[in-house]
Amino acid sequence: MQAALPSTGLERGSAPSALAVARLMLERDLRLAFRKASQLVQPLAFFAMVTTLFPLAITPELSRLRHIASGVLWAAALLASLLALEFLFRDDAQDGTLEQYALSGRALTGLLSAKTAAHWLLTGLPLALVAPIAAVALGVPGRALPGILASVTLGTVTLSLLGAIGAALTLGVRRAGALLSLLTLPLAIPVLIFGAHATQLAIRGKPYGAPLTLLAALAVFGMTLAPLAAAAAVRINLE
Amino acid sequence: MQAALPSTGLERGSAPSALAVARLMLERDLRLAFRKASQLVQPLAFFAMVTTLFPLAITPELSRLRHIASGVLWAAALLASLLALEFLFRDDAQDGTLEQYALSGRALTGLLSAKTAAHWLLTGLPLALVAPIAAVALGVPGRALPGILASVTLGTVTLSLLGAIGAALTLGVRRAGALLSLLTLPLAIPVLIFGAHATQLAIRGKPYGAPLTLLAALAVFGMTLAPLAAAAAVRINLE
Amino acid sequence: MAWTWFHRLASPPHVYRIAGRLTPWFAWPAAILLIAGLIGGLWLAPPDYQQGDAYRIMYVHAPSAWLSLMVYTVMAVAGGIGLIWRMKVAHAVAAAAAPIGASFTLATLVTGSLWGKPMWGTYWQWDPRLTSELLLFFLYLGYMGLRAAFEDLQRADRVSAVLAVVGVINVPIIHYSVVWWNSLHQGPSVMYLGKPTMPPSMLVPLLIMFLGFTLFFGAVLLMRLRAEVLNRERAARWVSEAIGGVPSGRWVGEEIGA
Amino acid sequence: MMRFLDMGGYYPWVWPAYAVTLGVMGLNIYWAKRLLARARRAAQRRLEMQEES
Amino acid sequence: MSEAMLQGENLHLWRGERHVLRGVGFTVKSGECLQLTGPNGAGKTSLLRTVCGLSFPEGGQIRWRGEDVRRDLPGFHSQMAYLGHEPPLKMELTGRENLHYWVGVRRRYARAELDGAIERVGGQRWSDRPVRTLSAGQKRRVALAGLLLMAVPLWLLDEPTTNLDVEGQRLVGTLIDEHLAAGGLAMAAVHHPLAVSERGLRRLELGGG
Amino acid sequence: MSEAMLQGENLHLWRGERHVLRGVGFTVKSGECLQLTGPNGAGKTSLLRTVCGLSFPEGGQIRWRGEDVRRDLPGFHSQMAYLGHEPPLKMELTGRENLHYWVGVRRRYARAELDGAIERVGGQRWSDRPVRTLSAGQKRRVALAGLLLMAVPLWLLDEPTTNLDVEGQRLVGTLIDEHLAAGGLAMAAVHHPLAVSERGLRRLELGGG
Ligand code: HEM
Ligand SMILES: Nc1ncnc2c1ncn2[C@@H]1O[C@H](COP(=O)(O)OP(=O)(O)OP(=O)(O)O)[C@@H](O)[C@H]1O
Ligand SMILES: Nc1ncnc2c1ncn2[C@@H]1O[C@H](COP(=O)(O)OP(=O)(O)OP(=O)(O)O)[C@@H](O)[C@H]1O
Ligand SMILES: [Mg+2]
Ligand SMILES: [Mg+2]
Repeated sequence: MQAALPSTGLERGSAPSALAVARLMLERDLRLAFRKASQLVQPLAFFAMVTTLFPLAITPELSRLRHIASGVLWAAALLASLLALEFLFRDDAQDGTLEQYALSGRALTGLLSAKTAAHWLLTGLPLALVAPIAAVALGVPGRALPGILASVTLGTVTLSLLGAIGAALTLGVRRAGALLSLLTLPLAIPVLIFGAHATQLAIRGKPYGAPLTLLAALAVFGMTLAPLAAAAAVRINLE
Repeated sequence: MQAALPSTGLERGSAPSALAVARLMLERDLRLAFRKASQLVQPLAFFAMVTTLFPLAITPELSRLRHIASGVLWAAALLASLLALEFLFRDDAQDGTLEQYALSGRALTGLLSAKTAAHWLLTGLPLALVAPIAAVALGVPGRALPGILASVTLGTVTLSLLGAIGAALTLGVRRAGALLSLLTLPLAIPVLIFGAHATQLAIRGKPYGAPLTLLAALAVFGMTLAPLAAAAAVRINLE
Repeated sequence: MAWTWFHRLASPPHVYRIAGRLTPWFAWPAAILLIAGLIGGLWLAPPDYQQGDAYRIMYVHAPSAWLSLMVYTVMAVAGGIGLIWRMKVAHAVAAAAAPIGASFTLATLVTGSLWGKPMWGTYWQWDPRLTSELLLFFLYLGYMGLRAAFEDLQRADRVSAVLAVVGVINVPIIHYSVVWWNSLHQGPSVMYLGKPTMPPSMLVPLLIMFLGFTLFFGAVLLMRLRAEVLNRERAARWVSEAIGGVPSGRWVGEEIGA
Repeated sequence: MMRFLDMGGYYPWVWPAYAVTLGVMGLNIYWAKRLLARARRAAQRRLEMQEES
Repeated sequence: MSEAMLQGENLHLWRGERHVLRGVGFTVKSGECLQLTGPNGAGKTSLLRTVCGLSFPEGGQIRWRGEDVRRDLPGFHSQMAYLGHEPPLKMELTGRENLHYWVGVRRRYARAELDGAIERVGGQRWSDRPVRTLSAGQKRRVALAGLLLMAVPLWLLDEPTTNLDVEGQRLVGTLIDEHLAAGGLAMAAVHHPLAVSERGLRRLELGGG
Repeated sequence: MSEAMLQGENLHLWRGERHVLRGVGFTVKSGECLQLTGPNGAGKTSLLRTVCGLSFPEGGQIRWRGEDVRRDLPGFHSQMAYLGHEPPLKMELTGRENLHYWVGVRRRYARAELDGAIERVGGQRWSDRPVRTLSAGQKRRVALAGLLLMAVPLWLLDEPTTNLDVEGQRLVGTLIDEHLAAGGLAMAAVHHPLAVSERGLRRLELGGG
């Protein structure tokens, strides 16, 4: 920042640190979400509903439901994160606030990471906490629950990150709902495979450490790369 | 219309018939959709992806997939229609065009019926056409396909109509995505139960006439009542 | 003529006052009946020859289930009246009823599960009646969520009324689900009044409980109704202001103190 | 008395069921009272605001 | 033609905790334009939305040709046009398509009329481009063309000159003048006085916000 | 202080098939306000968005303090503020919260400064209400408060007086005057001449649309 050049004397106040900025964004997104308390319950309700659908449409027998439990849980988690994603950047783009953030002179990566974190706190975390309950309803034995909790927690982190990329890419597109799914789902396949695998192993009472480690690796990988990709996409789409 | 009162001479041109108005709306919505060709493929692609998820997350064995095919198909159809629904009235409400239609002096029921028809043509019909293909992929025998086609066609009509009510109810709400699901899914349960039942009977090679008749009855019931409810909700939300 | 009478009766201050006066008339009988029902159900009624003492859960389960359905019906009817005649009090009734209905739906689900474990060996089954009751719970949540999503009370009233009216189809579905689909759940036992399948010593406490629960609902509804009417009172006050009657600010103040 | 509390061996289900139902009833009463009190306070506040302006 | 066509009587409107309209009344006759002024937040937009039935006043009445508009809202709507703060256009459609679907539900019109309206607002060159690519002033002009094409006696306009260049502001004045001369009537919220001839101009100043 | 702070040189911008900016150049010094005028569609918005880096020109350069802004875009951004056609506000947050999250990412400020900015735009009474409930002019005023609070030398304003009442339009002039007096500079697209003192005013007229 051209500190060497003469200042006009108009620039008062120091710039907050990158961390402070990220905290501010996180706080903003959480406050926006809490302003409508009903919004908070919604990903959960949605998740609960999807879990309800399957027994109705297939079979009410718990012994058979147990077999498809992992598929149902992960499909529901994926769809619930995707549904919420649509709004990750869209609202901010529409009302012009995202443009202002892009023009703030601050690194977009930090801002977007904070937004993604908020998204995970608002959808991924509650999902992870509810998943064990849904699993019980589908006849999964109690000993499998820690594994399910762990794998859904790790998996949703990556899903949120992937979703951030997808949402950033489709910013310029109206009605991006389905296009977003189309972009994000293929990327999400590895998460889905490892996650469902871990869940199935947990349900069968076998060790699920290996797929869990892979899930963790995916999450770390996503955390380093996704914000960069998302920031690039946002910049392009704001042009 | 106070025809008895003196006209100002400003009112030129006759009002088009209710049918012509509905046709105009239908044409408008279809044109808007076709303007972004990618949008057309999206519900389909989404549907295809969801159908792919399950084999990945559960088991690749066709013999077992066949058992859950009806559940997967119907859950995917429901979610795909819901996803598209969010935008049924929202865009028009945001840019002020819906307000103009409400102030046009024409009955909103007709306008909304036309919009719902467009929605079904853009999501329900393609889904019905793709469902048999997805079913084959899930190991369903060929003789079941007519039944699947018929039940998905009838079922999606009702889903679109129910969705119209839900979308109209949540017009005034920001980020209504999940609230919309919460409202629409309980109403959609009968469709889901009868639809999945018909599909299962078709897969097992049994006669599926009875649930199909019920689906048709639901569709007719919906067609008469849903536009009224939706119009009432839209009027209230625009107030 | 009849209409002015009707509207005066339904005017907010009147409803506020009447509701306040009526509350004890519901609350005390409810309390007495509930205590009587508890004694009858837990103590006096003999154990069931099949289910042993587990069947005593029925005395809280069945009345809760009845309330869960009845309250939704009340909401739908009140919502319909409010929509058609633009009656604020009817909307207030619907708004007041929803949380009560939701809580008893939850009670039905929990007591049913607790009963299911000893009877069916599992807390939860994806049986049509159980599932549709769960969906009724979701519908209540959706109704309250929709209400909460609007800032403008008038709009919340009218929009959620449309939902209540549309959603009422679920009530018969739940009620007849045991008949329409073969279900694990108990078929209608008391409802066929012509031919009771239970001995009177079991049946009478159950009927007492039904009445007690219903009166309890009435009492809580009236309390909530007063609050809802107060929250909607602003316009009513200025109407009387415009008429130029008693400075209504003071007048409502007295009401509040009362 | 113990026989009564034991509920023929079904006590782990019968008593929680009754507890939940009575709890729901108690909460209903509590919520209703709180709601009414709040509405009164809000109305009072509105009146005061009215008088000021 | 000179009886009161549009009347508002003792209108009261609440928004949240605010009493926005406190007994507002007005009368507009054929050939008259009521110019609404007042500081920001005075209630101009609220009044216009109340008149066209998008907000329900807690008290008072709106009369069109002597009858309460609530008695026949669709009938009233078919004789009025409302333009709010934002032009009601679909970004994906061209200007011409927007006009077609917007006005088309109200009346049949000849193609020449559409062309005429577009020409009137100076849109020949860009009326076939998606509205998304138009400048703010061009969008406003499309909305004005819709107003002309609707051919209704009552215009309700909320800051119609926003985003328009100097020539465009004059155009709005001329359009209103011609509308009044043809026996129409208008109500317009403005911050800059309208370029309308004094003869038909009435003024209503709303109180502080 | 009187060397050129902001310069545009021979800017060329294409939008779709249209050559919107054809070799536009300008210079703004400290204490100067460049008033952009031109008919609708002339390219005023396009020029402002190009200057702040939201559009990339096909030719030409923008210099800030003599250096091409592309060399250090974040550095340039941290010294400028852009207000477009619509106030960039979140409808669910109050005016005060909007300002906090909008300006807060750029700089630390004392609470008194925030209060001062709100008072300056006359927002004491409504700054704690959700922006959704504000009138069009009140929203614009919140945006102006943000501008003040950002405390940057360069202001890029697109029709800043839109929706403002007469007093508000005068306020914009005063704010710009004070900004110039403090050594700031501004570029503003307008249709009504700004109420800015003649001393610092420069004019740039863009060609026909
Ligand atoms: C979570 C589990 C359960 C749920 C959600 C549930 C739901 C319901 C509902 C909704 C009703 C009212 C039906 C109506 O009035 O139309 C009802 C009534 C009743 N339930 Fe359950 N139930 C559950 C478990 C059980 C169990 C395990 C039993 C006994 C084995 C049982 C026995 C009864 C009886 C006896 C009635 C009264 C029937 C009548 O009079 O119609 N329920 N239940
Ligand atoms: N939900 C609400 N709660 C409280 N006040 C509200 C609400 N909605 C609107 N208002 C207030 O009502 C007043 C009238 O707003 P309105 O939009 O009618 O003003 P206006 O005259 O059109 O102003 P402008 O010139 O800025 O467009 C404003 O002060 C606004 O803040
Ligand atoms: N994608 C595009 N394709 C073709 N032309 C475009 C595109 N985007 C913008 N334009 C044209 O570029 C021109 C400049 O638009 P701009 O918004 O900069 O005008 P403006 O001077 O701000 O006008 P106003 O006073 O109406 O705000 C307009 O004529 C517009 O129609
Ligand atoms: Mg306004
Ligand atoms: Mg512009």
